[in-house]
Amino acid sequence: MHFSGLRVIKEALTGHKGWKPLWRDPEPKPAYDFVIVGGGGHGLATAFYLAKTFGQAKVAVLEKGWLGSGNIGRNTTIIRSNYLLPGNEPFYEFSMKLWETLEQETNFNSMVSQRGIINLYHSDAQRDAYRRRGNAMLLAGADAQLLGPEDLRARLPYLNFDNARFPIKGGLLQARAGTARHDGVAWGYARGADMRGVDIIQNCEVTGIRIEGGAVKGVETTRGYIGAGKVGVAVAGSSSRVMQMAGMRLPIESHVLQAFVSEGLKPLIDTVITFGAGHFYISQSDKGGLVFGGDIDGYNSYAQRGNLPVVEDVAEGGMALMPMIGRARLLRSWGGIMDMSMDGSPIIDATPVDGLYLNAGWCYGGFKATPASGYAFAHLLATGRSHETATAYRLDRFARGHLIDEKGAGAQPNLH
Amino acid sequence: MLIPHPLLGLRDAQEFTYLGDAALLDRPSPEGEGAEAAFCDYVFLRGNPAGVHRELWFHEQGDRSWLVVTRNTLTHEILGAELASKVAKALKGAAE
Amino acid sequence: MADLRPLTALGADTARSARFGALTLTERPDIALASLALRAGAAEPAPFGLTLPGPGGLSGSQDHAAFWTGAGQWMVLAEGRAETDFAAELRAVAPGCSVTEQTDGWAGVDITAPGADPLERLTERLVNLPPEALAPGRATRTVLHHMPVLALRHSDTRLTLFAMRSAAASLWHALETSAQRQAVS
Amino acid sequence: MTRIPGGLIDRSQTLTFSFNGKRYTGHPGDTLASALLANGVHLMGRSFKYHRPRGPVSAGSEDPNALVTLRSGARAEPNTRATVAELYDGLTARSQNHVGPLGFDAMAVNDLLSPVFAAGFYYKTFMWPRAFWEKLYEPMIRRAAGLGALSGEADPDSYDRGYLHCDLLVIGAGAAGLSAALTAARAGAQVVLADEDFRLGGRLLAESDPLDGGPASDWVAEVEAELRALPNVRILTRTTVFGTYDHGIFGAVERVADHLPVPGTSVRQTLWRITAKRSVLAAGATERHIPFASNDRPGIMMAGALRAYANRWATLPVAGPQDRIAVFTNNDDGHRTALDLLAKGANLLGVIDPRADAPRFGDYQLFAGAQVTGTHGRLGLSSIEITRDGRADWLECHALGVSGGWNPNVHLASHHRGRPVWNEELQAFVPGEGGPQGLIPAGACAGRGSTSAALGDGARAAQAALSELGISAALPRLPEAEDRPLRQTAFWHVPGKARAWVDFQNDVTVKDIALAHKENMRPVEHLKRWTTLGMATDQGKTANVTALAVMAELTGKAIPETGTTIFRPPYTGVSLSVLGGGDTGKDFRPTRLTPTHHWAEAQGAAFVEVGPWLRAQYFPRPGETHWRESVDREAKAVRSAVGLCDVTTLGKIDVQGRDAGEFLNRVYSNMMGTLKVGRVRYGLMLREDGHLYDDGTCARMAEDHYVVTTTTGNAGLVYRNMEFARQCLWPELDVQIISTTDAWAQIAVAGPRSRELLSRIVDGFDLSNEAFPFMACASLSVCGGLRARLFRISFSGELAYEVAVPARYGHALMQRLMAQGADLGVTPYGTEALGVLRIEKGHAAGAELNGQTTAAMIGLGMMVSGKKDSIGAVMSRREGLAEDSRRLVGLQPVDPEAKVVPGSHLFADGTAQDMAHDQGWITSACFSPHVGSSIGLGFLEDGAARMGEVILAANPLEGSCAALRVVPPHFVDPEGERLRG
Repeated sequence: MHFSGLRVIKEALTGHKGWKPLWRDPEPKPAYDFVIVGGGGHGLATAFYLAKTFGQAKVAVLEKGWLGSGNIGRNTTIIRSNYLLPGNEPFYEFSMKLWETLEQETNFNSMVSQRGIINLYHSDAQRDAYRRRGNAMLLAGADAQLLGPEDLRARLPYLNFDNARFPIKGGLLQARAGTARHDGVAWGYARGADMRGVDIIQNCEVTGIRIEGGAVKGVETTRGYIGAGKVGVAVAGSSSRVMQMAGMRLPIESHVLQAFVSEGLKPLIDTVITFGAGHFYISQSDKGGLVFGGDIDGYNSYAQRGNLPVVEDVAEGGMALMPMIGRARLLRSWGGIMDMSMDGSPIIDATPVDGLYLNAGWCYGGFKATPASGYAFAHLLATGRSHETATAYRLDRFARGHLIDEKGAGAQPNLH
Repeated sequence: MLIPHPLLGLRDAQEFTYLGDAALLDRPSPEGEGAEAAFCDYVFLRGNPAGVHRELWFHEQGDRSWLVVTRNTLTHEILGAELASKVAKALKGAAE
Repeated sequence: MADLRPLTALGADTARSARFGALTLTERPDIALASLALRAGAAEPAPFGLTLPGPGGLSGSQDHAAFWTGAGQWMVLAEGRAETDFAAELRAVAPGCSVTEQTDGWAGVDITAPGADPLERLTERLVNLPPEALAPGRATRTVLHHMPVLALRHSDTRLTLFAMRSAAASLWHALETSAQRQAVS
Repeated sequence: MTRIPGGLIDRSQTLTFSFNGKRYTGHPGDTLASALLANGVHLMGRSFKYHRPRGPVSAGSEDPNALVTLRSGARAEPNTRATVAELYDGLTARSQNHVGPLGFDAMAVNDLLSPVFAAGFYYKTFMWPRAFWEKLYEPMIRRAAGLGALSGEADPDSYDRGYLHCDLLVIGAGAAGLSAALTAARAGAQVVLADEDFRLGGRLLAESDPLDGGPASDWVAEVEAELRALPNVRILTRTTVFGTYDHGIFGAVERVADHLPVPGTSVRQTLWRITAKRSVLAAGATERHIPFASNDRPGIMMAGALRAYANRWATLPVAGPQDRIAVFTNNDDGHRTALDLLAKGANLLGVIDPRADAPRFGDYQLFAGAQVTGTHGRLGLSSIEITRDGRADWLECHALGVSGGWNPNVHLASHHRGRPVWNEELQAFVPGEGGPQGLIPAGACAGRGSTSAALGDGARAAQAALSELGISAALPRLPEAEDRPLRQTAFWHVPGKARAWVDFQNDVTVKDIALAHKENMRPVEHLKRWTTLGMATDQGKTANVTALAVMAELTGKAIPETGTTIFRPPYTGVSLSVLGGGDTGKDFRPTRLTPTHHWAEAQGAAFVEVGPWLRAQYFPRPGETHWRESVDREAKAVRSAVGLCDVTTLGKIDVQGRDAGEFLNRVYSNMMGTLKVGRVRYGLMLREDGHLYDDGTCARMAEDHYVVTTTTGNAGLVYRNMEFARQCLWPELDVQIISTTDAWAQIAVAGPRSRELLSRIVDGFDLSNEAFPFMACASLSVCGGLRARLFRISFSGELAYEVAVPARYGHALMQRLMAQGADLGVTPYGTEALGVLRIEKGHAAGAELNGQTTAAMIGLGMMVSGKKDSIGAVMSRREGLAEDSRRLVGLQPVDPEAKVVPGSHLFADGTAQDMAHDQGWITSACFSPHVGSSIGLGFLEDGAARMGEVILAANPLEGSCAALRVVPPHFVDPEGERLRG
């Protein structure tokens, strides 16, 4: 069924009798060419591109809970390609280009909104670092602008310019960045994959990975054994747990990241803003909620909930930056599990087990990567070769010393 | 969270800084062929269990002691805490 | 000594003092401080006749006091002795110990009140400590408005807070703001 | 006016307030909602999507409808529930989310278009043409969305934060909470009792049932008096415990001054972090409604709310006593409302109860086996349709109480993701296993809802909690109270074709749930996200369970199989101001001042934030119009005469012990153990992964005593890492460390005349090059007996010293040096000149030590000793680090007028300027008065071998590109003769 405005009106006039399920709930088949473990954003996107771009018909996505229940179901919805390092920037820019045509490609309105992102700087040193980054972005074919204080004041008059502990000196703007409706992204990919024959199997937990003679044969699940030519694991947050089934240890820790939304408010913040002297970033959703977040809690956790100190830290940052949000109320907070890698960058690579591939280590930046991650993972699964923008995301880069450490924080996950 | 400090009793986790896997106490020998590989495992392949985890916390806003805290990462329940220096000494004693 | 004139941590010639209702805040530039750490195998000394207290403890005599700061570590203080080389004095009576001058590392503020209640109503706004950690005779390092502080509860009616000397103005501002609010409530 | 007798309002005082500009009166004890109802105002707001007219459906914090913007100007507080806003004199409120007057909202056209706006419609459209989304569709949607508006001004009020520690926290001061608190208080336990209401009593205040034969409020007052007299009890009214965190920590907000016109000298709200050894959750229950056709009109509310307004607030939601009121209930509790209304003299139409065998409890008309199947009324209810045995009758009716039973408030018991469990008997979710450590639910929130049961349950919960702490508590004598059995039946909605609201605020109807079911959005999380059910400001308190039941009916599954929702903090909305704790503006973080701060201020210095510090940036002199003039002058003074700079901010760590040297050997990459007493060595610190993270100096004051410096930014981190090395890696070493950063005021005295200047203040100390050469250090006295430390180290490349004195003398020492050096041209310099001097000398600083670089990259690879083990040494030899050919180089523009711009990327001349050909970047740059042009430092591929080459520095971000010559990174005295002289 093709979605369009006309279709919506037609259904409205006929009592919404014609709508069909957005996707099937198929029974698992005995075997597939490709089994994707994880029905979150990255897994669904991988399946979508495997089917659409790489013409693969026998693909299954196995999801422990409901599709889209991973970090794509809970995040602050930011999309951007404002990275510094050559290992990262072309990949995220590729992702940005995929975002720009996503809705037409999936025929689903994921509300990709290119409202821009502004990273504020508060010192000359920070400005220089942002200039280096902005230049890297331009050199990789992305867009970037350096904003001075006057320009910034005109755009964001409500920031605390006059009484700040860490004065705002300017910002790095990426105008093509913005937000997307996170659930809509999962649903768009899921529906698109399902329409192309991908079996999305919900409530199907993988409990084991069957390996024979150094090669993967299939996966054990709560709904029985499923054979597979190739298995792609895309379960950020739980990567260590799942890969342990294949006997692998990963350079990843699982940490909790909290995010927050306020009660609905009339439009007030029309871009994404990040504070450069505290842990705070914010945007406003189409529904009117202020969506904001800050730092991870900082300790290993699989509990999907955080603690009060970080809640306070984030609110402190917000109040220091834009005291006009003070009388808005926090409505909801939630905590997701992040795959915090040892250099802050992801892994999209084959593993020592033949036919077993890994997509992991997204830290708290996985959402914006969804399209490129899916595309690059599909590319790797289908061709056996890394996509040209993802060649740096190797598993052996840690041992070899080819780290992609944007922050220069070293092997300390809670600092990335 | 509250950390049961072995000397000071329960203190708010906000006084502490987290480092991670207590295996970091067991720094490999810099000697020999496999030293580089051993260090790579030591630095990058840390324990990340969904369950009971032994981990290092620093009482930065307190007595400046490093603690080994045993905590369940699924529930955040804390099962115990010891001074890391004691654990490290025991580890060295066992190695010798 | 020297022909230079010192400034208090709050940047004046004389100590600042202010009253807010039942609470009195007084800057204490006169307190001499030195840290003392046991070296390996050393016996615990009893400098100035002090019994060095256990974890979280504060012990004192007329002239000197000591509080526990960490395993095998204490801070020893003497009121009215900031102008002396107190670390040297301590070193002399603490053989086998590492002693470090700390007098100027900290900005001390005394908070006094006629009873325990106003003091405790103030501290519950400032530090997140179980009441027993700040009972009379207890001392601890903790955090206050993002500043590391040493908190010494001498008695029901007196608490001394030390912040890093460079943060003296921020400490005073935080205490003043909070004490003012207590005074009006 | 529909004030009726009785109630807990203070009629002796009259308060004036305004709503939408119109003035009304009320009494202390009123909420805005009760006062408006008493004034005959039932229409208070508009719904989110369809802009349907709405009035309150509840009398508590769960209300989805009666949202107003309270106060005005910078104090405007959108989305405030009128049902909990305490009335004060002069209160002003406005309704929100409408265009035009509240009664004639132009946006109500959405209601007519509602067939188009069905669940999930926006995912299916607005995709064509692509460019229209940001330009047209999205702005349109955004304008229509949202509820109230923020003022856009900074919040003018102040906020506070506090910490409470107790044995027992009791959340909720209704029957169960009061009896729990009383039990614990009498046992001498430290008790905190918190309730969101401005008055203790909870639901007891809303009911007419007696306690021990007297009014419940009398018993509440007695208990309150007893608790208030006890020193071990803290009562927090107007305080919402909003979140349960780990290990017995709770977040709570006390609304200290929200009931006052302005806070005055008080804070507006306080954020409490409560650490409780045990807790009793006595949060009560929330009534659920029954969706039926057009069930959302003003005048239709929960039956329990109707009775609360009548009993506590002495008002009825009708225009006058003649107006008819009905009750629609599927359970016995709804009948209580009927009885109370009768007792209050209301004109009761009757009770409609779908149960064929519905009992009758009093003298009213009972419509057993009947349902409400429709309503009329434009801005308020005027009639209802009652259907019984297939026969429908329209009856005049102006208010309707609806009760679908009660849902226990399990939220705080479920914040740890422990799922509530379905209780078949109650047809409701109750707290399950695996809840927060030490928390015991009691009373209605545990599914034990009669007053008598709640009283006993609270006391027993407190007793059990305290016994775990070794405190024995006796059960108090509790008053005689009603003990009606709680019987709830499954009747979830009235079937029908018309819209029946489940989520009032977000306009989600039974039909929307059916559509979600049809489209396979069946898991409860899909249902919520597809329809926005439960996402409104009430977080589904009145909607979620009902929606789950409707979905269960559609799928044919049982309710617990259909799912439960996850509960997350906060319980009700918490203002961001109070969550931030009040430290805003300049107070966001403490400010650290240098010992010479006040002196520099008096000199008119410009200051700059450097991490937590405020440092003098430069010292403008009269006539200087641009900062560059001052900085150039200062830098020149250091190169030609002598300059003074406060460098106290560098971290200083005192390292003592027999093994101090060996310890430092292991934390520095280079050798420190061999350093002679009285000498200083420059050192590098690596992370264990082999990358560089800090540099500094290490001075050996005595055989067993070193003083180490760190960069300003890394002082804390280096200290932490040293403690890690000391306690965790090498506990066998005898070493003690302590920070002394603040204890010493340290002043750099730099320039060719620095020796001469210092000689004027030292007390008979030999400063000659022979006696005190480059990299010497000593303890000495200055200015007639002041103990000091002197280090002959140089950041500028000039003959230079750093002199340290006890911090309280820093100010005086600076004055003395200035006075003594007047004839030598002494000049204070700030961080800008410091930066210029170090770039000229090629010293790495923050921009080079950014955590991504190595010792080899800054040209100091030989400082990573291969002779010993030190942190990071092994991993610095990894292939990726060892093969990295980028080196720190100096960069000088070919055209002396051109500018070197930090952050530019470096390219070989003639290559494409793209990422593939990127060869490095510029880390730091400045105008060098010494060189006479702009200069810079940068990392360049194969840099060491490219001296003299002209490269291009591209800065497309600002449209510039400069040709730069690669030179060694020492623009001044490359041989180091000056600093050794």
